[in-house]
Amino acid sequence: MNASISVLLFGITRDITGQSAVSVPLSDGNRVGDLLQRLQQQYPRLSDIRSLLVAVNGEYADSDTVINSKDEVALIPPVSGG
Amino acid sequence: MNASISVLLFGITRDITGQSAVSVPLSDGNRVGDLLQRLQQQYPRLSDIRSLLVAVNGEYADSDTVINSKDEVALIPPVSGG
Amino acid sequence: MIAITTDPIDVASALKLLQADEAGAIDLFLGVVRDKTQERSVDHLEYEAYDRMAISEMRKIVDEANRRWKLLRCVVIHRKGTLRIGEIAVLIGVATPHRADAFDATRYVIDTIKQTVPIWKKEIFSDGEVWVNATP
Amino acid sequence: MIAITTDPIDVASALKLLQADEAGAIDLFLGVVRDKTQERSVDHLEYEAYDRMAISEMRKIVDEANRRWKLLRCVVIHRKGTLRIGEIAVLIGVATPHRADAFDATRYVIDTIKQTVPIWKKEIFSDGEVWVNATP
Repeated sequence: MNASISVLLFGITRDITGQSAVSVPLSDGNRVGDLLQRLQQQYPRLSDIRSLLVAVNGEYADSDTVINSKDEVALIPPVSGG
Repeated sequence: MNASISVLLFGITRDITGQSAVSVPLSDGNRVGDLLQRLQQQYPRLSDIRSLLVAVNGEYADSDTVINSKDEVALIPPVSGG
Repeated sequence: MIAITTDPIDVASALKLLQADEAGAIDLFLGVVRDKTQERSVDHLEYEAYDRMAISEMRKIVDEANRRWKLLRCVVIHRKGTLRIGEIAVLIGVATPHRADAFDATRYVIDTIKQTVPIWKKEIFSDGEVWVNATP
Repeated sequence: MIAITTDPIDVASALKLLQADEAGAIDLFLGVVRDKTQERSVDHLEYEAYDRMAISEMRKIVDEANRRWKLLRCVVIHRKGTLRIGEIAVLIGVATPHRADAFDATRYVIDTIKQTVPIWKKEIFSDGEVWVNATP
């Protein structure tokens, strides 16, 4: 079964894509690393960012983390709060 | 020539002497160390204090500092501001 | 108390939240929008947050500070939206019995916020704009 | 601004004095009267100062902090007289471009005030009183 997942975008990633969320096709068993690769193919300028992390359900996730279709997924470019 | 000098007292030294200033006989060439000795003879309980410094004209003074009759002299028991 | 807000940060209210009879020391850190970055004149800043995650990451930081220093009170308020020069972007307040703990905890909280909390700022200059830290 | 006052310390006014366009960080330390010392319940405190010398010693401390860290603004206000639990005895405020300097300078100022400035406090308990630090 193929589904797709909506990825929340913030900061420079929102500027690069021109959107605050993008839909990414997702296969069963896809991992954070796969998602990042797919997004970087779709938006090559994401590779200009100093580092790019992924949060799954509001927690920083390893590239090994499996993503399920109900997860809330977000791209986290380098933070600069404070 | 003999004169006397008024010594300002604060904190525990004011409580021990019961006064906010005491007059101490002062000879020409008397030093801070002489003053302290004289005061401790007059008020033995001053020796109970952890440490006793002397300020001359608003500055911490060595025991060698010569006191003149026009100087503003104060006893400085251990500070505890803040 | 941990919050993200679009309203100006009110130091007096934060101070009230920090009061405790056992408190001998309160340290209050304010991160303020300054007029220059690397000699470029800043017009204003735009802050953006992934609110849900920012709150939970700030909660983790405060919990860890509590474990290390046993705080009596801790307030963290981060603002988002448009901020002008002189406005407060972040307030950290810590109350402890003794002062060393208040300083150490406040510093730990602000240092760690800057490393892990998903909040982003864009500096807007007269001739351009940049997401801080985003590119090498 | 350096002051000794018998009035309650007003944090909001101090904060106004700390504002500067180049300021990115403000650290504000408040020393507060707490309800206990070594498990003895404090009723209130009496602070006394050798005003003239206390001001000049605080001035020396602020000058040295300025030499070490290049402060944009610095406010030191010490209260004297009768202070109840929860009241602010001392406020140190420092504004700098970057936060490490604000923390370091604030801590230096309060640590040094406690060592050299001729101000004394007496703790009044329900069953006695003691000049803090005065006797071994």
